[in-house]
Amino acid sequence: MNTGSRLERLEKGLRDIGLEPVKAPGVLRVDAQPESLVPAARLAVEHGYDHLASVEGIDWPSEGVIEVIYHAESYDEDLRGTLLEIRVKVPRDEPRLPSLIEVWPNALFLERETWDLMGVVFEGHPELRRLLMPPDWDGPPPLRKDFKVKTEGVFVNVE
Amino acid sequence: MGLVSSLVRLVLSPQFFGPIVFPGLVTVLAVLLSIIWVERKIAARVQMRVGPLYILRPLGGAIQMLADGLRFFFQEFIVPETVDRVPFLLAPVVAMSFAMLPFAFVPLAPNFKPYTVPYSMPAFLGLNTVIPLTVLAMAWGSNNKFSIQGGIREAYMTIAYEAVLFISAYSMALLYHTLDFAEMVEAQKVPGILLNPISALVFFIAMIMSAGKLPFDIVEGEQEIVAGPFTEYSGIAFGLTMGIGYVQLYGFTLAFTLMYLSGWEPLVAPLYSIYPALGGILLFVKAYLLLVFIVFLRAVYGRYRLDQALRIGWRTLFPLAIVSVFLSIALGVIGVV
Amino acid sequence: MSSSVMEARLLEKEGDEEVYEVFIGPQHPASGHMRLIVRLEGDVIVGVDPDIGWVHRTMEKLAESKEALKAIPLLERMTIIDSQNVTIGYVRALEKLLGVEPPPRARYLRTLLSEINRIASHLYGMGLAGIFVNHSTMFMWCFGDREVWIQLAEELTGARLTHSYSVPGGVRRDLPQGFKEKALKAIRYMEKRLDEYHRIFFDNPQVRARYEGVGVLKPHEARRLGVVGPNLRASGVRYDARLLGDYGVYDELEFEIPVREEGDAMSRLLLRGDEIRQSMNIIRQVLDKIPEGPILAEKYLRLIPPKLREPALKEGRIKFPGIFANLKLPKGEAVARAEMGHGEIFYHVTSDGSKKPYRVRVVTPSFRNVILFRYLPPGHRFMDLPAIYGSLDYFPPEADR
Amino acid sequence: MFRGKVRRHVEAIATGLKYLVKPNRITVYYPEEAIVLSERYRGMIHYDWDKCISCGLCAMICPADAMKMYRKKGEKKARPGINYQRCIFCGYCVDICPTNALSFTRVHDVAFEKLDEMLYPPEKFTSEWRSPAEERGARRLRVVFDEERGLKHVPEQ
Repeated sequence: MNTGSRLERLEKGLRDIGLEPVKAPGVLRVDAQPESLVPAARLAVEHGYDHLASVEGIDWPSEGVIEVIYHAESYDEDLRGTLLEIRVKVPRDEPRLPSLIEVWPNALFLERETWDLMGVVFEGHPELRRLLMPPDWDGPPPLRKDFKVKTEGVFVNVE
Repeated sequence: MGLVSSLVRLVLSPQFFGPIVFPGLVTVLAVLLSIIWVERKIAARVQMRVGPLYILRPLGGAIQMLADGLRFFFQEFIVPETVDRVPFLLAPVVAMSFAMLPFAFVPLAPNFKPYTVPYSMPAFLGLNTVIPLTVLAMAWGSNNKFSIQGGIREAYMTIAYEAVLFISAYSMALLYHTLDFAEMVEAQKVPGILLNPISALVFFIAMIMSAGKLPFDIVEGEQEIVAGPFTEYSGIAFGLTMGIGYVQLYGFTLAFTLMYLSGWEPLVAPLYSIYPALGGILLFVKAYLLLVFIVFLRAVYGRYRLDQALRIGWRTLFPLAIVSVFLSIALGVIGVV
Repeated sequence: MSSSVMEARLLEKEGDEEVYEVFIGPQHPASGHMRLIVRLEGDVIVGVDPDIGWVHRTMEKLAESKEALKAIPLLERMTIIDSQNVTIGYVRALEKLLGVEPPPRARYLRTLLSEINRIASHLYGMGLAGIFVNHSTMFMWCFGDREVWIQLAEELTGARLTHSYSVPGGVRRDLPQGFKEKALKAIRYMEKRLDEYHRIFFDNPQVRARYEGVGVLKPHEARRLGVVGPNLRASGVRYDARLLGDYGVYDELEFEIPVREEGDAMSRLLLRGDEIRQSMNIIRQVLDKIPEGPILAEKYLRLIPPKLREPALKEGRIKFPGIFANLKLPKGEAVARAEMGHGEIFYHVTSDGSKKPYRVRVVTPSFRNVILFRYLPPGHRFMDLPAIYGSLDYFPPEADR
Repeated sequence: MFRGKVRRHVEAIATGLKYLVKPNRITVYYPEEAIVLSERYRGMIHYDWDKCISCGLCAMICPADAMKMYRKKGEKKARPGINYQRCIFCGYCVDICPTNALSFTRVHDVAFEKLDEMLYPPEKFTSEWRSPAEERGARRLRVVFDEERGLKHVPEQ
């Protein structure tokens, strides 16, 4: 168990719960399922990834999914060069994921923001209230692709 | 003709001249207008800036406060619907009145007492204790969370400074064997600050606390409670609330000069012989310089926390005040004064 | 500490009538562009709910609706006081996607401006920490001395705050004539001034009384809460995104990452002073070691017509190649982290192969530090709230994006 | 401990007094005085009608949608015009202009009375920029770095 660096041990642990970590420059990428998200996260905390750098949602309307990406980070010297990236896909019309606030306490505001701007519901999150958007906002979540930003052309016609 | 001369006599009588002209009402207004400008200029000088400038530029914006004061008069005085109108409207006026009254007990020169009473020192300090009550009335009447917080702070601060202010002042009374300012000045062969420096220090800090100037502007506490008890005030009423602290402070510096800096001594005899009150010019100059030093502290300090101010009051100043009493008694026994 | 204890301190308690709620902001002398809902029991804070988002500008959405290069001046406006450091992460992410590396001189120049910005940003933070305890002199001094660094940045980039200096592949302006002498004078001035700051502010007993022992954050708490920047290092965790060696020339320079152990508000303030000294040390080394050479990657430089390129280079500036207006981002994604004055900024740029990035995720240091408004104040007196706020160097427009 | 405290109080007050006696002011009395901006300052943009080749790159790269190509009815060539309500002075348009038809001026302190005035169609875009302070005869000051004072503002010769 105590062989290899912490990162390698984490990789092995992730494989043991049936995930396929992939190495990229500066990132250890894992595609997870909603069910395997919490175990993967717990494993990450055990191996030193003790806080989140980001929770992100990417809307892929063509596939009908929203991809939620967690970037976990560590301040320890051996792990700080590599981010752990856990990616989960949830259906676009019913985006639900378990909240990771018990694993990573600083998911409190990050998950709340993702719910606010991307409309992903984190079950078990204690306060899914509006954070950045106005409290009476009831339009579509602004970061989804069906929320369009008005763009202007380059040319103006004058008489 | 008779009317004019009796008017002149009235104006020149100590009972009128003291409270109304000098050092009272008229002088207070002049001090108020000038000291706020001085404060801003001093702070600006220390802080890499220029301060008020454009109103009367040759004098460096000296009448800036006159303009500000005029603005206060013409600004709308908003009375919010939710306030308790009687205390809200009455308290600033009462506060200003009680800030002005103590000047009736300030002697200006030998045999020039506006109000002859052997207890001018306690009377002076006593009248000042009414002001915190009016501030509480403002806080309560404003019906605002910030105001009530500020009112509570005022109540706490009163506990912190009032006792030590009185004890340190009474220690000087013990030293001089009198409760009268004028007799105190006459008793000072050596300035009181040299005789009992502890008492002077305690009185000095306590009077800054009382006037709510930095580092003890806890009651107004802009960064937490906006303007404390004065949050809801606008227009001329806000001008009044802002002025109270300065008026109080000016009164205290006069008292400090009388008790510790040998008042009007050495007497400017030529002026005194023209009109006795003019002999008080040196008293005024000393007090004003002290005032300038206190407003300069704004450029050095921030604000203490409420509990720290209370701790300074009870843990540091209170024992020091007691020590100053014993020091005075010892000096009295030896017979220095 | 178990996570349940941590949670108990982080979460709201509702329906307690003993509690006195005070709304600090959004229109309040000390709230900035945010609102703090403070719950008091007597004079003691039992909870603070930071209500942010009052200056939310949907930066992430706007960035994905524009061509890649256009997002640089946009993202700069998250932290306008620290604009080089806030955009360098984005530029690095773009460079990784485009497969282009800046030439050495450009990397040195980026480091130079990063550190100038860091000093200016720290001075801003220290000045606000001063005014939060009503120490107006510290406020004015810091803002006055910040002018020196803004002037330096202006002479380098042409703009006081919105530098838009780094572009994929390099920087836009070369070092102007006589810059080194000016910078060295500024450094010597600042060193003297830091001593004065100590005399009037940091060592002032009144300031010590307000900041010492207030808002203590222990190292393991700082790690678990993902706190960044000076607030993290003041809690004894030696982490700085500059150590990653991902941008600039920090791996070629000798400097220290200042760390303090106490974790209270005072150590957070003092740490900013330490970092200013280190940044000046870095600037000195950069100016000594800066190599000659191009300031834009060869890949783009040769796209500029020589007739246009040569006179511009002589003036110490570059012209953009026409391709910059329509830079096509290859399909893929890139992560970049950079150290701002406030802490670490995180970028994740995803591209689907078009000219506009498909998704730009940015997590700003202030947004990660918001959690401290929940975590630190409970148990403190109401008057400690400004002291804690001031020590965090929190910048609302940055958190709100 | 106590003595240290007293010493630090005295030091703080002494530092304040030092600056009271010898202030280190950096105020510039604008508009009586005006700072000469640095060589490469990115101020208001000047447009050279004759050099422009109507390529449209400036409008394409403008991140704030301030620069637009104005196309007259019947004319083939479009020319750039700028809306200073939107301009953020990033200078991308100047940097990308392939003929140097756009250039920076070192003027930034202009004021407009109406929003409409901030709209600069191509014809108006060619106008020269003058600093209003300097037009009123402001003294021109140069910024000099100084070890003692930080920044000094000295009159330009």
